[in-house]
Amino acid sequence: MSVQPMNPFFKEIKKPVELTMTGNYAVAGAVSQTDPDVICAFPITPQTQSVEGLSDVVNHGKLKAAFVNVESELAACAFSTAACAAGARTFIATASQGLLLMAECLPMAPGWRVPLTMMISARAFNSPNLSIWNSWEFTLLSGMGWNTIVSENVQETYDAAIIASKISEDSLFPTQFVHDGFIISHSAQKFFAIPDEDVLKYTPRKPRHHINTDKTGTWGGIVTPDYFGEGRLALELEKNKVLPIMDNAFKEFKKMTGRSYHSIETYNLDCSSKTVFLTMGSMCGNILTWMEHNKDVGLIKLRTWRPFPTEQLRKIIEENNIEKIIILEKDDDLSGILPPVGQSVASALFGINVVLRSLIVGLGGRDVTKDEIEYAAKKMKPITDNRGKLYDYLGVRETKDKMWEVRF
Amino acid sequence: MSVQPMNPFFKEIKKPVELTMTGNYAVAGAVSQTDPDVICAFPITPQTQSVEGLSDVVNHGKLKAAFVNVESELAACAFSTAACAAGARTFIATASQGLLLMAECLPMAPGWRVPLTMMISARAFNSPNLSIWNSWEFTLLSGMGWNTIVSENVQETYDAAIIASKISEDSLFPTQFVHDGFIISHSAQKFFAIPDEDVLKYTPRKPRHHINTDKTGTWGGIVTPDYFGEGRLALELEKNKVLPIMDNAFKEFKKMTGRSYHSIETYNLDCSSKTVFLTMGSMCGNILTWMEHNKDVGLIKLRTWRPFPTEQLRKIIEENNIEKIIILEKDDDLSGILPPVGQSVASALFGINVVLRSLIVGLGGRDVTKDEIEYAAKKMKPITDNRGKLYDYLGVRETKDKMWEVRF
Amino acid sequence: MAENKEKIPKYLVRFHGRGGQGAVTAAQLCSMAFDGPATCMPTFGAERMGSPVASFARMSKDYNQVRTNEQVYSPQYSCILDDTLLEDVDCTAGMVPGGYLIVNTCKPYEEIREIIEKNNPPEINVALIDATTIALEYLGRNITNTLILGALVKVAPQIFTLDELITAIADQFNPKIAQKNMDAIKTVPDATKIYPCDDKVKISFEKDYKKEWSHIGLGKLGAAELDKAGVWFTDVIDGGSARVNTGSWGVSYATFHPEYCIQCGNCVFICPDLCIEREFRDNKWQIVGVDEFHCKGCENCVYVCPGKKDKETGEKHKALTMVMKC
Amino acid sequence: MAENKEKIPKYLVRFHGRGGQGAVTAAQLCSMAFDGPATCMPTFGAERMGSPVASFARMSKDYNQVRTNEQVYSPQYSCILDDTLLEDVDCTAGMVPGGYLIVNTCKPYEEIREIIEKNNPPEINVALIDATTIALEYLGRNITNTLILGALVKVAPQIFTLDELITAIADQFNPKIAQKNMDAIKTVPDATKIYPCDDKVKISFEKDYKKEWSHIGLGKLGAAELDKAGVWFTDVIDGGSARVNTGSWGVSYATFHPEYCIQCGNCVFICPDLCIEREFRDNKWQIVGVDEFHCKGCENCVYVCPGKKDKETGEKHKALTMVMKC
Repeated sequence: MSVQPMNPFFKEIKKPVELTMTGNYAVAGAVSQTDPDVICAFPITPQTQSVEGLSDVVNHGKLKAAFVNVESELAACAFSTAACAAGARTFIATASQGLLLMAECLPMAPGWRVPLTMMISARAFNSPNLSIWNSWEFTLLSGMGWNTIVSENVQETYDAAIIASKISEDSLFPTQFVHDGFIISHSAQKFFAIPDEDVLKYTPRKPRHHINTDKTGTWGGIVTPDYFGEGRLALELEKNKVLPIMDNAFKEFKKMTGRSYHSIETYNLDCSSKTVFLTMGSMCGNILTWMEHNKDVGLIKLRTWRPFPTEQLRKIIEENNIEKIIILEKDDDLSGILPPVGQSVASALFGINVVLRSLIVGLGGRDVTKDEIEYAAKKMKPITDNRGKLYDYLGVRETKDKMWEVRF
Repeated sequence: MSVQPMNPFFKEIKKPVELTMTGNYAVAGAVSQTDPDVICAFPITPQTQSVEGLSDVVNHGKLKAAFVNVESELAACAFSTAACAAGARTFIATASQGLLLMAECLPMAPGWRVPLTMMISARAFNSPNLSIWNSWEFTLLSGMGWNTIVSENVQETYDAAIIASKISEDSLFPTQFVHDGFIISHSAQKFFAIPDEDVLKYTPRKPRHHINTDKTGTWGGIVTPDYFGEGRLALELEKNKVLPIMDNAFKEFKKMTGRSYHSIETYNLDCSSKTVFLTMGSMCGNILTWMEHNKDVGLIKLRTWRPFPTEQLRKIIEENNIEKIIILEKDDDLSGILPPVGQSVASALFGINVVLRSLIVGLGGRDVTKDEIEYAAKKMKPITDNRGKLYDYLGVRETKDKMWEVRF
Repeated sequence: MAENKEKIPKYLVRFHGRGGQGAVTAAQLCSMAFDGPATCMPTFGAERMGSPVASFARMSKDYNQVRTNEQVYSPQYSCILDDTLLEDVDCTAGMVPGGYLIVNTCKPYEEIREIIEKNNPPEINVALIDATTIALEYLGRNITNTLILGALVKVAPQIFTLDELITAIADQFNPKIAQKNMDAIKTVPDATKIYPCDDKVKISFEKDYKKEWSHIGLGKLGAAELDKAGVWFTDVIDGGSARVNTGSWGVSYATFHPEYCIQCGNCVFICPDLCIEREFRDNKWQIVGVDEFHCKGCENCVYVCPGKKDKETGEKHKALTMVMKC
Repeated sequence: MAENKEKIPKYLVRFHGRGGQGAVTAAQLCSMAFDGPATCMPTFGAERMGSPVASFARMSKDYNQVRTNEQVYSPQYSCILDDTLLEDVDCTAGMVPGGYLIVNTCKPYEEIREIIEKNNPPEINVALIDATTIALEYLGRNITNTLILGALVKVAPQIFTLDELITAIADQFNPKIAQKNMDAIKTVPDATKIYPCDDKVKISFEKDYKKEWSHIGLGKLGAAELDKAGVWFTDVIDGGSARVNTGSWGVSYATFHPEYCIQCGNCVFICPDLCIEREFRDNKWQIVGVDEFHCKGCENCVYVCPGKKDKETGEKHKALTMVMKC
């Protein structure tokens, strides 16, 4: 190959350095810096280069890790969960139908408190048609108990790979970090890489429970109705500690790099209209560039999707007297209620006096442009209550020559 | 076998007859009456007898159907979806990890408008421990686009097997019908069976699009970003027609049997406390028996889980001036927001002035008794707003000798 | 809870048995025999042949009384298919005062009473029947579920009659088995002996005697005490079945006769519970006996044992035979 | 939209090429060469060797200007790696008036102008360079992405300099390839010819010229028109690639010389596009030609052809050879 994308990570990175790489290769670099013991994933567009990049670093010799090929995503998830349960720092990556194929295995890592780290290059799932492009499939499986953080751009997804590894091991819950497939995975952007030594200091290996022959036990064995609920409550109680653990990981990351992250980040909330967009991932950049010329709306950017930062969001809405929320989300679910992000926000804000609408955009790789953002802001202006349908599709054709008109 | 559970369905049922059977065998009987062409499922507790029962009827010769054994639930779902897409009336059944293993295949049937019918004997999934007993795993995968109805007892699950077949074919969306695993699947109850001829008249075979060599086409082929969103909106527009289709199926069912079903059923809503329980499935029976002695609360029983009957629920709450809703649900999701049923209800009722709490009960087969119902009603009395955490676990031990106390 | 004096009675019956003895079918026969709304269900334990199981029937002419899908926590009637269970399980738990404990046993009343008194039961009547002997005679197997129902009819004829029970049996079983059961059941009324309690204690068919949170398993580890969710380390919880006395589950157990053993090893491989004991002697593993603590009496070893001719008599004898416990 | 006069300029560049020509790498090199925040991305089409692809670079000293992850809809510079694309794709779509269309071509300006006028472009400058000839000479392959960037430097030196571009190339490629590219790129400024538009038209580096909903694909079937979601019946949509002129994608195509063919069939099996034509003659299938409408010029058939000795000269000749189009 004439182009050697992983070249910067073949040698020790000794000081902060600016690189230009695609999201997937940047993640591969970051993961290699966290010194994983096991990498096991099945290739699927648009996740593939993240694992290819890691295979380059392993092949080159810089990273000493077991690079394990398996026959499917289900096998990848099972193998990774077991490897991680046995004590290995383990990385896995997937997207779309690959994530769905893992579904049978996904609940085990949270249940057994296995600190697996997974990259998702978010992509549509195959309904009604196969699409290799971006949607938010990951919101469909949000109830599995994984921590989930979402990144806006290449810098964030590079950083997220490192932060996620720390969150997993500090919380003993597996962590997914998500970027928008193609839009970020295949976009080359400038970003700053962190020195190897700093990454290793930030993600130290800590003693944790793991499968071994000295302290034997049964992992996930059958329990009668006398214990199952108690096990779930035990998980919930531990899960309640995750948001503070994330806050701490963000704080220490800032100390190391100067880059400041939070579970929720806000922009221009004291705007005149008291109206905010709420979304995640790459669309935040689109909205922020648009806001350069449109100062009368704000933005709430969710970095942490799971556990959902309920209390923080309530506080932000109430303290800033936000009156209207326009959710933009790249998913839907044909359920007759709000789509996934809307459902989470409505649950978090239930009983708060705020007007809310959710707009489904950008499915299957459709670009989200200033047209959608402008339309949404304009459409929201006359809305003053929560009557009628609270969601609709935006930026799609009704017929050959006619845009679908949002009805609410 | 000295006991022959499927005996009543070996011969033609000519007039309404009272039988005593378990939920699973009753379903097997009902499905045999709808004259399916293909039965394909992988056995998993507590679903197994439904398929075993059907194999008895096929083996006996009463039912002429292809009974197809496969190696896993994923294969069962793929085979069934394809068989149904090819025009066969097809039945499938599963539970728990089996449903999760189908996840990769579940989106296709709604996407391709394939009227598959699936029974779910609801069971916990394996996190943290394996449990073969009842929880609501199906709420975890509610975003797949399947119609879903839930039954309280053996009569209802027998009827649901027949109604679901009609809903699937009338709406051209696949339909799941759910009963609580063990509690209903393994409980023998008295129920009335419908004459074969009436069932066949109720579920006529209608012409529909299907794979054939006369009108060729591509099913679920790849589309670029130019079409994917349009395909999803097309599904949504068709999905909006499902609730009226269900209403019609219930209406025709009442004409045939006298048994009256609705997407939402209500009891005692003009109670003095203006407080209602909201739940699904077998717990409705528990609450109704308890309400015999407790006349100051009401019950909202959700029969239709997907599509969620949003408008109906809003109307019921507003017209009856309901002030408080106590949701009881047999699922959780460690997400930091309301558990699945709570999320759906909060989304449906967002902006309505009602106090809402969700209590997680009965996980992994823990019985839900009058103790939980009484505790919930009592706990709700002083609550007057939606501040703080809106959900908690109920009916579990905190320590050996101490019940977990609900904190909200 | 508000008391409703006009209440239509509800009948709550609990069956205790071991996997394979037909406790679940017994509850189902109740539901079928009762003329009115009725449900029944098993406890939701993992059912293995021989392990303790329970099942419930709930019957009332008032549908709303039996619409609940709860298990039964305060039965008026508790029927015990296997008297060894009285030692392992509190078969009187939650019973309604003035209710009946019906036990299949060949033991005398005093001995049974002594066992159940350990659990401080409420004031209850006891009915005893040696159903095993009847079952072995009529059915050829120790399946006593229909016979215990015959005893239930004797003590509570208001729930359903013997005729109604026999109709239910005819519906549920294949004709041959049904006929044997119907023949056997007719001997039950005479064979059932009743030991009544204080007749001032009036049985209630309306009140609920369930102790609050009695279904929660208090005494077992709670959420805050589980080490790592889903992981049961062996220093916290005893793993394995070493301590579970499955040998108490059966009516018989296997015993070993070394003089007829040819050391073929068939029994070692067939035993589902690893009960065939071996020792390493003379440079090889040799069968030396049976682990009676775990033998559930399945007889598989007996079936596969080829046996050996007795040197003196020339008759063939098996090296493993069954011994009855009672 | 409010206009901000103090705006820091943003540079928007679009590349049109065919899969394998390096359009994506070209955009990435822009991002690397630019001294400041920059992003670049491909269009998200399924990229096959030879199929039309586009990529974008967005650069500005003001981070907020380039924070968006949208594709580029109104470039100031549109760079065409393969002039055959001008016929298939509107390469001037959305262009900023006063911007530059840079084309790799050996055709005269008038001919190029005539082609692009069909799409009614805004007032734009045109720069032409025969990069293919340079590439074949210096690199030995028709990969012209770095050369077109050299032309971009000539028309827009304010974005990045030739030195900055050369540094980016050195970072991105392995040393041998990088050196060849750097040697070639130095010849570009002289080889680039500029055809300016009316100089009263002032290029804007702030305004957005995107036409509303231009990214939605109006003209294609909408949600209400899809027959059954997910099912594309062939009476609604033409299936297959029969009508797609993939033969226009390459710079060369294969041609068949029957006199050197031994009918081994290697070419039939290796061709990824089923372009080797056969006829049923004399009771067997015989290779008779090449489907030029679909041949993308991959040369695989040439590599596997064993060829045959010429009867007269004794020299070995292949039955398939490549023919250049230009």
